Amino acid sequence: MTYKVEIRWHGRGGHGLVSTSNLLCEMVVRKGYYAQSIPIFGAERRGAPTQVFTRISDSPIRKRSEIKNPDIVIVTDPSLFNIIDPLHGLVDKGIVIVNANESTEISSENNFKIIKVNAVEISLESGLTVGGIPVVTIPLMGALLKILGIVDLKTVEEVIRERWRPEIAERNIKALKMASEVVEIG
Amino acid sequence: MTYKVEIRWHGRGGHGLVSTSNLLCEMVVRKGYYAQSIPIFGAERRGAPTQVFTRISDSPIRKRSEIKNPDIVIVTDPSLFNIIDPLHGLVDKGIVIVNANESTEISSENNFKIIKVNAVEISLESGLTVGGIPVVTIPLMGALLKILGIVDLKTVEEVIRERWRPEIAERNIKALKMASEVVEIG
Amino acid sequence: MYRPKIVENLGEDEWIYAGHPACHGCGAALGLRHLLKTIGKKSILVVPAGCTSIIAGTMNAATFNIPFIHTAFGAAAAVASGVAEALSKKGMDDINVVVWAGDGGTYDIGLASLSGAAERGHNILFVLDDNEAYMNTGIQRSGGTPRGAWTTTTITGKKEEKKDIMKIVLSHHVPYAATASVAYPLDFNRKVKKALGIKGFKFIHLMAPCPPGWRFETHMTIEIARRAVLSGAWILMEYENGRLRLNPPSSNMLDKRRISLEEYLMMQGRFKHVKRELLEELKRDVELRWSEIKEILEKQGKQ
Amino acid sequence: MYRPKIVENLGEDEWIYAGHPACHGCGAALGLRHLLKTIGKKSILVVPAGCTSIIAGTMNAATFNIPFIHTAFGAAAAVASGVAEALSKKGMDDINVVVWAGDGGTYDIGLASLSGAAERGHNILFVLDDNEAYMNTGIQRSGGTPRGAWTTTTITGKKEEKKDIMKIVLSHHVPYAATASVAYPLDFNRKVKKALGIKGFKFIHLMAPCPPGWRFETHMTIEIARRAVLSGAWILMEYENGRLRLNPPSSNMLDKRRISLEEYLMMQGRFKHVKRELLEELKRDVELRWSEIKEILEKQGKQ
Amino acid sequence: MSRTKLVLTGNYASAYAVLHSKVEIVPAYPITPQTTIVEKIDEFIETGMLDATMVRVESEHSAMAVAIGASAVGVRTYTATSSHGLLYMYENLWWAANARLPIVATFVTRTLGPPWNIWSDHQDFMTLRDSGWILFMVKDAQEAYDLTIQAFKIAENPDVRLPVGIAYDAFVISHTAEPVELLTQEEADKFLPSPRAIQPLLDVDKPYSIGNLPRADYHYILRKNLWENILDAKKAIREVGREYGELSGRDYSSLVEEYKCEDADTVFISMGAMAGEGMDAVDKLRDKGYKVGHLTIRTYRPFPDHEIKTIAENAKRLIVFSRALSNGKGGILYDDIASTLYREGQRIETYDIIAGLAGTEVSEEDFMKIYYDTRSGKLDTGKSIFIRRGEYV
Amino acid sequence: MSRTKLVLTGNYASAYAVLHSKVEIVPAYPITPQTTIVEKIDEFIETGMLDATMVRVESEHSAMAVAIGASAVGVRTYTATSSHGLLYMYENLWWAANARLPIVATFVTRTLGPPWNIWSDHQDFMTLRDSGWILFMVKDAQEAYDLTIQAFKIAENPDVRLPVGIAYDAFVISHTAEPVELLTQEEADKFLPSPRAIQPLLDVDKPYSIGNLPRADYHYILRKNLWENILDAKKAIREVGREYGELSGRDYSSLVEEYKCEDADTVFISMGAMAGEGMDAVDKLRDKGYKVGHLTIRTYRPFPDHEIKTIAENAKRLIVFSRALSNGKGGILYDDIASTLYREGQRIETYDIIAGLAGTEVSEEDFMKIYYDTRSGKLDTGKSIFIRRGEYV
Amino acid sequence: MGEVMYPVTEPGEGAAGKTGNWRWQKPIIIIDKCVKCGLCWVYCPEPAIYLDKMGYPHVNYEWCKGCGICAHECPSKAIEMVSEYE
Amino acid sequence: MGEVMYPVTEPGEGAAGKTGNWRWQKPIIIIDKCVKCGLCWVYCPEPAIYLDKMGYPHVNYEWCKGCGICAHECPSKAIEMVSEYE
Ligand SMILES: Cc1ncc(C[n+]2csc(CCOP(=O)(O)OP(=O)(O)O)c2C)c(N)n1
Ligand SMILES: Cc1ncc(C[n+]2csc(CCOP(=O)(O)OP(=O)(O)O)c2C)c(N)n1
Ligand code: SF4
Ligand code: SF4
Ligand code: SF4
Ligand code: SF4
Ligand code: SF4
Ligand code: SF4
Ligand SMILES: [Mg+2]
Ligand SMILES: [Mg+2]
Repeated sequence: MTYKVEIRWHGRGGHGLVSTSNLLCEMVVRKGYYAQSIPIFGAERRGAPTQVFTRISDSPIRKRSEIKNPDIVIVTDPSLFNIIDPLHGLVDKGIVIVNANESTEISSENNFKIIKVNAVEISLESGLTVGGIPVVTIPLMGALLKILGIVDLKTVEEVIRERWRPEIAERNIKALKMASEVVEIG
Repeated sequence: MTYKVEIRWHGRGGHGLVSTSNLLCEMVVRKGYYAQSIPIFGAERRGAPTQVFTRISDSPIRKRSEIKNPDIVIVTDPSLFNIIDPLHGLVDKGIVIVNANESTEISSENNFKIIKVNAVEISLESGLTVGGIPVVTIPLMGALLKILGIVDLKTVEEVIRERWRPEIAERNIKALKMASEVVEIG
Repeated sequence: MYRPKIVENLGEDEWIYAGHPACHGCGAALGLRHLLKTIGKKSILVVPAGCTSIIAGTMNAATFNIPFIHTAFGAAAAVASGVAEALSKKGMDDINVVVWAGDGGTYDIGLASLSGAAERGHNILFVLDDNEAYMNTGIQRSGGTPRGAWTTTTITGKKEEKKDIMKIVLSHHVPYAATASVAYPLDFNRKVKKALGIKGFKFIHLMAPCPPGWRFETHMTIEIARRAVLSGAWILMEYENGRLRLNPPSSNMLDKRRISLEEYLMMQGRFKHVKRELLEELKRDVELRWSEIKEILEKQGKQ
Repeated sequence: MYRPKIVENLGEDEWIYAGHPACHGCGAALGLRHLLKTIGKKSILVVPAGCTSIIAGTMNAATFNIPFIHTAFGAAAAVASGVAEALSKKGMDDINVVVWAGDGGTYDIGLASLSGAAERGHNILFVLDDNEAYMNTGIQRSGGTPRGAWTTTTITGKKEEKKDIMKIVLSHHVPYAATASVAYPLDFNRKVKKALGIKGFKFIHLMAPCPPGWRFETHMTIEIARRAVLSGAWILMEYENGRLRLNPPSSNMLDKRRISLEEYLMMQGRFKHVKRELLEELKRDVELRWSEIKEILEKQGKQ
Repeated sequence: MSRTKLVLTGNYASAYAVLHSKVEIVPAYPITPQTTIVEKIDEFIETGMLDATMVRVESEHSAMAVAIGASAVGVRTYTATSSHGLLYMYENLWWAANARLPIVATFVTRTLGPPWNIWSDHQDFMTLRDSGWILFMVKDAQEAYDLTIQAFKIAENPDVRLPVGIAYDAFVISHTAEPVELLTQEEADKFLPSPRAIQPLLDVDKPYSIGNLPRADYHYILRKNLWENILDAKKAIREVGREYGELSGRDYSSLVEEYKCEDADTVFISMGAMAGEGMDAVDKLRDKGYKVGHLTIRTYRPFPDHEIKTIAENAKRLIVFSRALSNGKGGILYDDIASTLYREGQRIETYDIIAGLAGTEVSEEDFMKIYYDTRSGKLDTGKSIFIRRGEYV
Repeated sequence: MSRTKLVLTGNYASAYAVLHSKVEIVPAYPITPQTTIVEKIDEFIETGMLDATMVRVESEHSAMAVAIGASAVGVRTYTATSSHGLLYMYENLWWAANARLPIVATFVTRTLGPPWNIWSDHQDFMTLRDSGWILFMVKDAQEAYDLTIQAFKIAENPDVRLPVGIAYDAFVISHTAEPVELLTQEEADKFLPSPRAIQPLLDVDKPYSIGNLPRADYHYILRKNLWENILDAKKAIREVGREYGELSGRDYSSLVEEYKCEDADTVFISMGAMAGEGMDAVDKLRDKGYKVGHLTIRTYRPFPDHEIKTIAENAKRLIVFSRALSNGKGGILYDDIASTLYREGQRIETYDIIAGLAGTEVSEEDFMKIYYDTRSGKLDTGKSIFIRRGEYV
Repeated sequence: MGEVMYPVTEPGEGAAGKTGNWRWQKPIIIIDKCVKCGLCWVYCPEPAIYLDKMGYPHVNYEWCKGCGICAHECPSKAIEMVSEYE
Repeated sequence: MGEVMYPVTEPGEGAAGKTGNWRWQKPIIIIDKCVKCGLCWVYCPEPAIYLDKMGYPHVNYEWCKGCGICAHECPSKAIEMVSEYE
């Protein structure tokens, strides 16, 4: 049996997609998995739609092409649905993690599992903002981690504490925890 | 029957070897021959020993390697014999035209024909000097032309008059004529 | 139809299309907008590698509505020399040839070609778009980065001084050289117009703040550009045939009626780490520059 | 054993071997001889393409008896930066790193690297060997060729002015910059020594006439270099931390006790074609330079 | 201290290798996508982790010039560039090789303009293939780390003394984060002693001149000597690779990486980032019963002719992927291989596939498509075949 | 006005071609051995013979940059360089091709340093072989003149629009004086109308941007387009060559020059100055009864693969002389030919001879010696064989 | 024979797509407070502000990136920045 | 395995051969007129003048190129240039 997950992140320049995807890789690698985080670089500036790919596997990853058929799609901003189609190529029964509050309508004809995370609220509550703008990728990763279920909380905290000074680290941990609480598995 | 002459000039940087050899080519080309003038460029400055090659032929010349076995060697300065061996590779019964007065000893064990031209004197007499230094290559070419016998005086004068303003041209012509007079054919 | 005076003066024609890829609040984009308004459509714009390579748009759509050529990073002044000489050969001397180059493309890799073009005196307007670092590659130091500033290659602050590019250019005896700021578009507009009226190599040094590179919020671009001038750190001036003149508001600041340097520097993340001692030195540098200017003006006054 | 004072002062050790390939009467070769006498054997010499690439000798024998490296034409200041930083890393800061570059390698293709090294302030002495044209390739104009001079690419005389390289270098706030002349070897010697005693980027601009390039007879090299100074066309001076001082004999020439410019220019074939009008302009240029200097000195005096 | 495994981009992996190699001088000039290497090294230096001097030069020409000066004095020197930066330092790149200076550089491959394009192809890198630089191309961040450390050891080998370049693709390697196992500093020190041991060219105690005019005949011999040394460097590369393998568990004793080639009748040949896709395609095709293998050219100069010959002896079909063109001639890697086999008197069915120009992606699907089409005889062996995202163009 | 035959050096022949082509802008920077071209052009301009602007730039990088700017505006542009100058303008040389600018340049080949060396080999020229420049190498001053005029016509052909380089060897061609027959100005004008007729890229009436960021997929097509155009340029080269032949009596309708190849069992292949020696050797060997021929590669890019193939079909043995190396690989011209033949599925005895590096002379005797030694089986077909003045080294 | 393709582009709006989508805050002009000084128009880097016949400014939200310069520079505080997240 | 060869050269006299051969005129020092000022030594670019114990200058004709600078600079006209052609 092999374990392989392909994740595509949709966000905007400045949302911190790349570093969050890298952070995720750091965590799963700590647990013995292989992982890869591929940013797509273009001419875009802050605010423009952008993507990152994460591959996770229990065996070494050789390919580095773009992920065309992700298992999971993460969308940092529901307005992106108006500009692009974040769900293109998503596998059958694929998972969508989207930063949205309950009332936001995310329509899809397919049998995707849509998970809404109010990442803005969680970030603001955790004090996780940069220049006043909420860091939504961390709560989204929290939800993702819960779904993946391969990284224990201890490892999550460990990696985060290595990366940030205590005060910031705690805010991140708080946001991650809050997010993972809203996700139901099954 | 083919006509082919290979000439090697020995002189010093600043002696005007290259332009004289080119001038010679211009003259023989005017008479329907093919000709080629190859300078050897090195790091040398004025005064250092240097060489030029002239090939003359009645058919197109393709080769452009150095002349190793010249039919004729021209030496602009007898002191060059002390520094290098201007006669190396000269063909059997080859001709040496050297700027020297009668008393200068040019020794050679071979059966070369040595023609001494007092080019300094001729130049001085013709008023052919640059910055006080006599232009010895022109008298030497005069002797050479006489030996080659393929360029008539009219052509010589024509080419020279095209190249220089009248006053200088006449000096050159004078020197050429004087030199050709000292050479005996046979 | 009503139009404010400033709008009339700057003109309503736009030669830069909206929807371009510059960051929010980009000073360079604003500078380009006003530059193009002034030079108009009978102009050719020459731009070396830098943020403007991006701002210029993609192959889907070009941002500039005038003929435009990207050049190798060090080559802008030379490409423009070729453009200018070719136009002149075709009898089209009425077309403006304008270089718009970043500080990297001017102070550093492009310095020799700038100097060559200036020496030869081609009929070019060279506009230096100074955001004080290599922004397009992600904020590395350049010869135009000021002392003390953080960049990704001077994370403890740059040790060396900002090169005095104006002095370097003036050493070439160019007929016209000026400074400008995106906070003072009328002044910039007037200077560009004046430069275009003069034959030969002209130089305008435009200060254009960059929110991500200087680490400030996007709405502060003009505020910061203005404070640079009001604190005396950036001096609006022009040299015609070597003769210096200050322009307002700098012309009113000889007597030190200026805001403090902190009010300019400390609004920018790139200077946040600067310690008291260095700050004092930076202040002294500003004073020194002003006293030099005073001297030049006094000397000129005597003539 | 008797030795004249000047010999004692310059020192009898020679670090340049005779039998080198320079032309008869080469000013650069003489300059190199005195430079090496002064810097001595604990020095590394860095030289870009130019006549000195030839003078340096062949693979049969090297002319210089100190470690020497040829560099690409535009690269001398940068190679020297690397040498200096590497020595410093090895704790060998006592070794002098000296660039000797032609006018082409300084004013033109090498200007950006010169400027970069000066900005970064590496511990280098940069000596500009100015013979006012690209001699090694057969006398083409450079940014350092003076107005009016014939070269093979300005056969009717150069139209543009000689770049003011000293001003360009001084714009970089270097701790020491000076001019020198091969006719005044003691002055040159003293300046090199002084420069070596200062840490940072130092610059000496040496005028070194070239018989074939300037078209004069080989015995006139020193005479012409001297007349350049005595006519005021070439001014011996030094800037220490930006402060100017004139050196003898130029220091005695503020009051115009000079020989006429013709006595300098007209001995050289390259200026033979210069007409009255241009000559007057060239004279005015000289006067202008002197009046600038006078002003600077006066200003300094007041301080 | 035990080894750590970090998630690093290819560029950060290079920077860590520089750290562990105790490089002393780093002249550098930024260019996308090389920049983050230099930024990371700057961070190492400014935070005191690496005792090196960063020379923040004003152009790439000067970056390589500073490297030349520093390396001539005998200190360990590193720089990195890409694309237009590589072309701007081109003169000095040749200089470094001809002066026999053991500089190590990373070349992050990027498309040449105009139009401006920051994504990968191999055209920039290929301009160095004659120059005398030893050239590696790696396929992931781990190899970038491993080979950069080895590069210093190879470059400084007294029988080699040549500059070494490590190349990899823009973004898909330079900016892609993946796990990289690092040596401990002690291990690195043992493998690569510091400071650099070899005799400097510039030395006040031996006042030699570097680069004086030669006689042509002698210069010919110098050129021949470089030629021989770079061919002989294969030995040093293999030895260093073996030693590194013993230390790290990751063997580099071959110039190439063979993947399921033993019994393959068809072998893909590629280099750089696309190699992983090729190997994935091999697995897929093997699953379907096809005898396919993949050969990754890791050492590009000296060219692994012996290895190519061996592959061609056992296979029936070669499919060569070039990410760079010789305009007016053919795919560059194909021509390298074709001329090598011609020399050896071998000839098998060989396809010249041009893929990934200007940053277009090359994926497993491209490899598979080409495989099927060669099998079915749709493609011509003599021609350059252009494929772009699964379509012939 | 009737034609004149002058004794000119290769460099002066180039300058006359520039004069007769009514070039409008000449940016130039001196370097030995190119310098006398530019000096002569300067003389033409300053004495009023040529109505052109000389831009006396401060470096080669700027020389090509000025050419790019001028050519983009639509005027006829020429420059020349050598060796380190070529390398210093390298970035912009690629730029010119990618921007599709019909600049014409002369490259006088000269050995790369260090050590400094001013004599000929072809290493500098070979660095352009991928770039998209159409490349000629000529063997004498007459060809330099003829092909420079043709170059403008080829470059400006609406189906080509690529820069064209004409290369020849330092000194043995550049400074060797020989008879050159010149067209009259009227003839030249008829052949090559002035001013340049093609649409400029920079035009205030069509305000396009040149060089904007592309999508990778589109950029791939641009690259493919250049690739196709340079291959198709063979047609233009042949047509222009034929037309020039009709005008001048000197035919250039073939990409190569065959000399006694029809019935030859052994064919020497070389390019540039050494070709004449090769032909002389052919004559000598023919005198002795050997069936030998010589093929001169005049058009180097696009590569004359068809012509090579035809030769190889009829001969039994090819002896290829390369004056440049791909270090760590092989003689460059050999590899070009080997890969071409490999593509075609041909293989005959082929020798890789490395000669004339660093300015050493290649003479008739070298050709003869190699011929005899290949006949007697002394030499190995797979290896690069180094010969220097008649001796293997 | 392939026709020659050049790396050239015609000018037009939206080189970077609808840059209005990049916005995370939005300028709202309160016409009542506006004194028609034109400064918002002067300082918009896009440009995304146009003036109506009366001289009143309006924002073109298709292109406005929401930098906030107009609001900051407005002398009569007639422009308010409103979060796009609300 | 070929040993690595570097493009380096040891220093020594006569890089350009015996440059005395380049001479077309020759400096002759008339010791009687010499005042031992040392200027000929100072200004010789080769250098081809050496001083004896007494401080008198002598020419090393192996290297002297005959430029004539020494003669021109000698304040007491103690150096005469004589043509090598005589
Ligand atoms: C030869 C070369 N080197 C490096 C680069 C990479 N590069 C592109 S833009 C840039 C920085 C530009 O800085 P600046 O001129 O200040 O313009 P800005 O981006 O700040 O507008 C660099 C280093 C390049 N394109 N070409
Ligand atoms: C990149 C490059 N361009 C051109 C040259 C050719 N070149 C060698 S020396 C030289 C002129 C040097 O002039 P300058 O610096 O004034 O030194 P000088 O010869 O006058 O001593 C030139 C153009 C070169 N070697 N490299
Ligand atoms: S980085 Fe700065 S200069 Fe560049 S586009 Fe963004 S704001 Fe403008
Ligand atoms: S050309 Fe001039 S500078 Fe060069 S070696 Fe000769 S005299 Fe000296
Ligand atoms: S917020 Fe910025 S982009 Fe939008 S209209 Fe105001 S100034 Fe223009
Ligand atoms: S800046 Fe304010 S007051 Fe001025 S026009 Fe704009 S909205 Fe009106
Ligand atoms: S003639 Fe010239 S070279 Fe000879 S000794 Fe006198 S100064 Fe020296
Ligand atoms: S210059 Fe004249 S006086 Fe002085 S030492 Fe020489 S020979 Fe004697
Ligand atoms: Mg900038
Ligand atoms: Mg010079």
